[in-house]
Amino acid sequence: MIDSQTPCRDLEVLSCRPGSDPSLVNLILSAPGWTCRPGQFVMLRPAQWGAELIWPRPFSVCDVSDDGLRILFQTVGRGTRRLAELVPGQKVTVWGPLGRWFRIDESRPNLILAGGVGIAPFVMLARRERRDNLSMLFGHRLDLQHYPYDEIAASIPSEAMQQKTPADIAAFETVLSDRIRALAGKGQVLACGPEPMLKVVRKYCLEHGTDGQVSLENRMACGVGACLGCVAKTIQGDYVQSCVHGPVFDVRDIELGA
Amino acid sequence: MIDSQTPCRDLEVLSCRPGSDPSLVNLILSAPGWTCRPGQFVMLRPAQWGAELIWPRPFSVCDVSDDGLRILFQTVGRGTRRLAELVPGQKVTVWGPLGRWFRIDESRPNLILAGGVGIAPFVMLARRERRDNLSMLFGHRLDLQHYPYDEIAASIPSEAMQQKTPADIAAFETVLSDRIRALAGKGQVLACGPEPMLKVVRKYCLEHGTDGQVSLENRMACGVGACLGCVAKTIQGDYVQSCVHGPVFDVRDIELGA
Amino acid sequence: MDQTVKLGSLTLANPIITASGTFGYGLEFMRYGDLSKLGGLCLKGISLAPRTGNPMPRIAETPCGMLNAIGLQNVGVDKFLAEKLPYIPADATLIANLYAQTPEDFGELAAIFAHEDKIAALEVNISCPNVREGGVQFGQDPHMAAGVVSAVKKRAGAKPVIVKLSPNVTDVRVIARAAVGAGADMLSLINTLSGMAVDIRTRKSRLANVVGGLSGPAIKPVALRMVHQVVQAVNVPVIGMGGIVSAEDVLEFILVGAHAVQVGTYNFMRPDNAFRLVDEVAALAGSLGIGSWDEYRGTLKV
Amino acid sequence: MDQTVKLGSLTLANPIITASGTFGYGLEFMRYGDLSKLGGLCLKGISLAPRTGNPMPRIAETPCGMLNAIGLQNVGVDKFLAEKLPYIPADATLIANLYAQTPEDFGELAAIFAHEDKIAALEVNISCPNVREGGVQFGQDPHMAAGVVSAVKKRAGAKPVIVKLSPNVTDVRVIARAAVGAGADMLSLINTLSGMAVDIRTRKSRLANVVGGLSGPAIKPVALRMVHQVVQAVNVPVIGMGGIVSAEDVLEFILVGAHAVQVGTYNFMRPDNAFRLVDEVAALAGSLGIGSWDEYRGTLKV
Ligand SMILES: Cc1cc2nc3c(=O)[nH]c(=O)nc-3n(C[C@H](O)[C@H](O)[C@H](O)COP(=O)(O)OP(=O)(O)OC[C@H]3O[C@@H](n4cnc5c(N)ncnc54)[C@H](O)[C@@H]3O)c2cc1C
Ligand SMILES: Cc1cc2nc3c(=O)[nH]c(=O)nc-3n(C[C@H](O)[C@H](O)[C@H](O)COP(=O)(O)OP(=O)(O)OC[C@H]3O[C@@H](n4cnc5c(N)ncnc54)[C@H](O)[C@@H]3O)c2cc1C
Ligand SMILES: Cc1cc2nc3c(=O)[nH]c(=O)nc-3n(C[C@H](O)[C@H](O)[C@H](O)COP(=O)(O)O)c2cc1C
Ligand SMILES: Cc1cc2nc3c(=O)[nH]c(=O)nc-3n(C[C@H](O)[C@H](O)[C@H](O)COP(=O)(O)O)c2cc1C
Ligand code: FES
Ligand code: FES
Repeated sequence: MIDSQTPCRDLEVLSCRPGSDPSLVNLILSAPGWTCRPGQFVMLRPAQWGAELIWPRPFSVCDVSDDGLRILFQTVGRGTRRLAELVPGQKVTVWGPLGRWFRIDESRPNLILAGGVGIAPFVMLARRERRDNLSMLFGHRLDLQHYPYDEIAASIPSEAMQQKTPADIAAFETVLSDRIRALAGKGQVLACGPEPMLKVVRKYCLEHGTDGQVSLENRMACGVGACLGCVAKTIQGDYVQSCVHGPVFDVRDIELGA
Repeated sequence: MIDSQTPCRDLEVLSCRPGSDPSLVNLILSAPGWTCRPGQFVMLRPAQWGAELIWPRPFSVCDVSDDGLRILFQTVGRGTRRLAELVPGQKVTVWGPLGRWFRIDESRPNLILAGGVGIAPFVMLARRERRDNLSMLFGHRLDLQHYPYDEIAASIPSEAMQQKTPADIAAFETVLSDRIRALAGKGQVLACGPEPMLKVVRKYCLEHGTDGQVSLENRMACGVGACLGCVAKTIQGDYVQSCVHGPVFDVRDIELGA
Repeated sequence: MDQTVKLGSLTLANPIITASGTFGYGLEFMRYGDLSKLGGLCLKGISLAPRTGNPMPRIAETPCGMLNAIGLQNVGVDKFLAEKLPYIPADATLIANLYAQTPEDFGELAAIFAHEDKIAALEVNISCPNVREGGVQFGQDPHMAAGVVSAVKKRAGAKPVIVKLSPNVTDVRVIARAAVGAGADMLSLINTLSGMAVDIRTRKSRLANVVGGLSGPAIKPVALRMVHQVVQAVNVPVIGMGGIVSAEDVLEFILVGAHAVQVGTYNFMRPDNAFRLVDEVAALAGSLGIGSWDEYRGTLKV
Repeated sequence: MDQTVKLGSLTLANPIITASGTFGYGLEFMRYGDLSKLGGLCLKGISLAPRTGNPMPRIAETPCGMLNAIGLQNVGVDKFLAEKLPYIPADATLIANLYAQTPEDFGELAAIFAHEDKIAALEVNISCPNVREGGVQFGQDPHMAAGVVSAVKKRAGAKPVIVKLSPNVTDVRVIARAAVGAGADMLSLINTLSGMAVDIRTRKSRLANVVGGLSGPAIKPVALRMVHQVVQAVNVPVIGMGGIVSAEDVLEFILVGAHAVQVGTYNFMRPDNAFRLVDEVAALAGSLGIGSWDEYRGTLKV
């Protein structure tokens, strides 16, 4: 299904709507003509951006179908704020699908650990997979209704924990540790969220000997493996491009800075 | 009426509409709280411009009243193309009114010589002055209905000449020469238009000994006399800021390059 | 938080100074704000004799920046003292920006300004890329730089002398040390980067002078790097500039070690920007919990 | 119009070359276009031994530009020859970009590539600002630059040698002349400008390496000026680069005298940009009525 001639194309904005919280935006682009696996991502650059912001921006594919390409993003800086101003009809240059995906273990329990907007790639996963060996623990800062939590909870067992205070965060960490330990030797975790959370996940996976995959959000300039700007450090001490060797890595293969 | 505290303010876009030809745009901003003289200009910078385009852009005040500030502009480059994309509600930083204006001779005939979008400052002049000693000759490239020609022709005697071919341009030049000669010692011309036209006007004014004022469109960075980037060369060989000593100059005071 | 900064004997109400050549004689901006609100104003470069400057076109817009080749047009020191200085409000902190083609003339200018009560400090421009003589050569050669600085210091009386450095050098620290060695009380940097823009249709340079000086946000990374280097190389206060267009940018320069900053091209983007910046910097410093500039300055972790 | 350009013994199908470090080994872009469509590809800098490169973060976005401090991470020449080169289509015009810390090692690399039929030319990187040894020092000192160039020329066999110059110098013509004097067949410029970006909240540099190299449209005016200067100073073909993001930009470099151009950061903005640019440049040249590159090159009126 991937057009091998050039997977870089200008898609049209079908809708670009802030959710009930304006910092979370649902962007729907016209169907790209390809499909992908959960955890893969695209590089986005509005066709009309000038050169002030040089780089495209990487986003997980939240979902993709004949109806369009869905991206869920949070406005955190200049680029995402400008993306949030897109209006229907405008063109966005998109290349992808890029990178490696979450590999589901078909025979054992898979626990999704999503933090905040890190829930995005699991929307597609939950819709596609609908499996009995899938469940989710979701940590969130904003109120639950701002996230596509219900969409996922409709297909797989899900629970959510809100973090507003340092005490909430500590409590979440304890639950993470418990759940990761519970899966030791029995299943795996699939994690996407802010870097501090991924570090905690990795730490407990290694501590408890649980299999785990984490999706990194390193800064990216090209998305195709050329710039060497997005590298992750392997446990061998090498740097590998997270855009092609990741963004999803096995927790045992990479280091995550202190 | 000029607010002396700070004449720099954010006005709201009331409308921004291409005319029947899309390269000519009518921009209406909320009333600035000041009035001005025909030939004066403003510096415009949309509040949301980033830094890729550093400078504001100078435009003649086409008209100003309690209903708003009207600008008529032609899309010629990156800045004007981006201005053309403004939508109602967006903010534009405006400072002005700036510079020196066309001085009407109350006792003698005043002939307006407008070229293309150089008609802009005369809309206000014709509406305000409504005098018997005013008339206009308008040279234009696009069809007449694209310009606010009728608005002016409704108040003062006007005629228009279209220039599509080199022969048309030569014919226009001949008429310019005739009209300027006819006013020698009897009246003055007020000219605004592309630089080649202004050079011709100046040449004939000097040749025939006719009084004349021309409005220059030098590149400007600041609009307030500080950068010294917009200078015009005086006949004494000095450089003076056209944003404060102009943009309207007496043809006898300045040189206009070859 | 108290916004005051002390640069040796020069005390500024806040770290925001308008950069030479971008704020005229201050008079042009009096409609847009109160000059005494600024930490200081560097006046347009002044020479002994009037200068007509370069032919037009003199400016060109470039991505996130601009080129200028004004060529130091100015009315000359006599006319400046007679016709401009008296009209600048006495409560503004003024820094004269000196330009000359020989060390002797630099000294002459310094001697004249040494007696002007309204002038708080002298900035010596040895870094203008847009004039044929005495511009950037002085700023690219440590011996020539030192010669100019000594000549100025000898006749500057009690006025603090700021030496403005060029970025168009292999190692800015070499010139910085030479200037300080010759007596500079402070350094300011960067002046513009030498650059060019051309028109592929007319086949001409966009500047009559062919080359010009690049300023604006485009050059900020180069400016920050050089300020960072110079701060480590010398023991005098450093005034940073190059591409500042926000309160964040100001704090970046202070973080790498600048005592104060100058704001240039930003003045063109909106004539009251420098005045607004004073408030925005104060607000940002407050929101970051900065207790004083001395506490924050140069605390970059490397 | 025929897009071919001849740079001495090197003939390119068109003047568009992808810049080293921004186009990987070409392989990364094969999904996005036909490599043989490009005038040439400069490969990622290659050293004798593999290099892990600098720690993260390595890149930062700046106004109309970016900083990088990759630190020349590469698989080393052996692995490159074994695992990368065989997969690059034979109809692509490849330029190896050489990096070493001593003239001897540069010579060694040249000797290895001298025997590779698939390599059309060698580009000697004496201008990387992001490595501690052998990087920009070579490019800032005319004697060291000449030493490297001689060492490479001696062992490069028939391969044309391109020397890539640093913009972080007082006078780029001095290094240009030294490189040509030592036998450089061509020059390419500019490499990145040394720069910095910091985070006022974490008080850290945005690059683990603290300083990095600035590229992108922000630096185009500096690049154009230096190419203009170098073209006048030497008699070998010059390859211009720095901030090219459009067909107009390409023609600007040719107008000031470049034989060909390299396109770097633009490849990140969209992975098929270099391929599209080849067509856009041809169309623009046609619309301007340019009969051949020889006719247009260096026709800037000054
Ligand atoms: C594979 C991948 C998938 C992602 N998926 C999502 C997603 O589904 N939804 C979502 O909201 N976000 C996602 N992100 C993060 C998103 O790319 C960044 O939030 C965005 O690029 C920030 O751009 P900005 O200009 O708004 O921020 P900036 O103003 O540039 O910076 C704000 C912060 O974002 C970081 N940042 C800046 N540029 C990049 C960049 N190019 N890549 C990564 N981080 C950057 C900066 O270091 C800084 O901490 C993903 C990132 C990666 C690498
Ligand atoms: C006092 C004055 C009044 C003007 N009134 C009008 C008006 O009423 N309507 C109208 O359509 N135009 C008017 N102009 C011209 C208008 O300012 C320019 O067309 C506009 O700035 C071009 O911007 P750009 O980014 O689209 O063009 P660019 O892409 O920047 O360049 C296109 C052309 O415009 C010239 N130019 C670029 N920047 C400027 C600048 N800041 N000032 C002047 N010229 C520039 C360039 O040299 C080039 O030839 C006026 C100019 C002046 C000085
Ligand atoms: C139009 C213009 C004129 C300038 N004139 C002078 C000058 O007379 N003397 C001087 O020392 N610097 C002069 N400069 C340099 C600025 O003071 C400042 O060093 C430079 O613009 C970098 O700061 P910025 O990026 O904030 O503009 C001038 C800059 C510009 C843009
Ligand atoms: C991420 C990155 C990596 C680079 N790596 C190299 C390199 O290995 N060797 C080299 O000679 N130049 C390297 N460069 C410099 C570019 O080849 C080019 O000289 C510079 O980026 C200016 O061109 P641009 O503005 O078009 O990007 C690198 C540039 C970037 C942005
Ligand atoms: S983003 Fe460029 S190598 Fe990964
Ligand atoms: S536009 Fe700056 S002096 Fe006129």
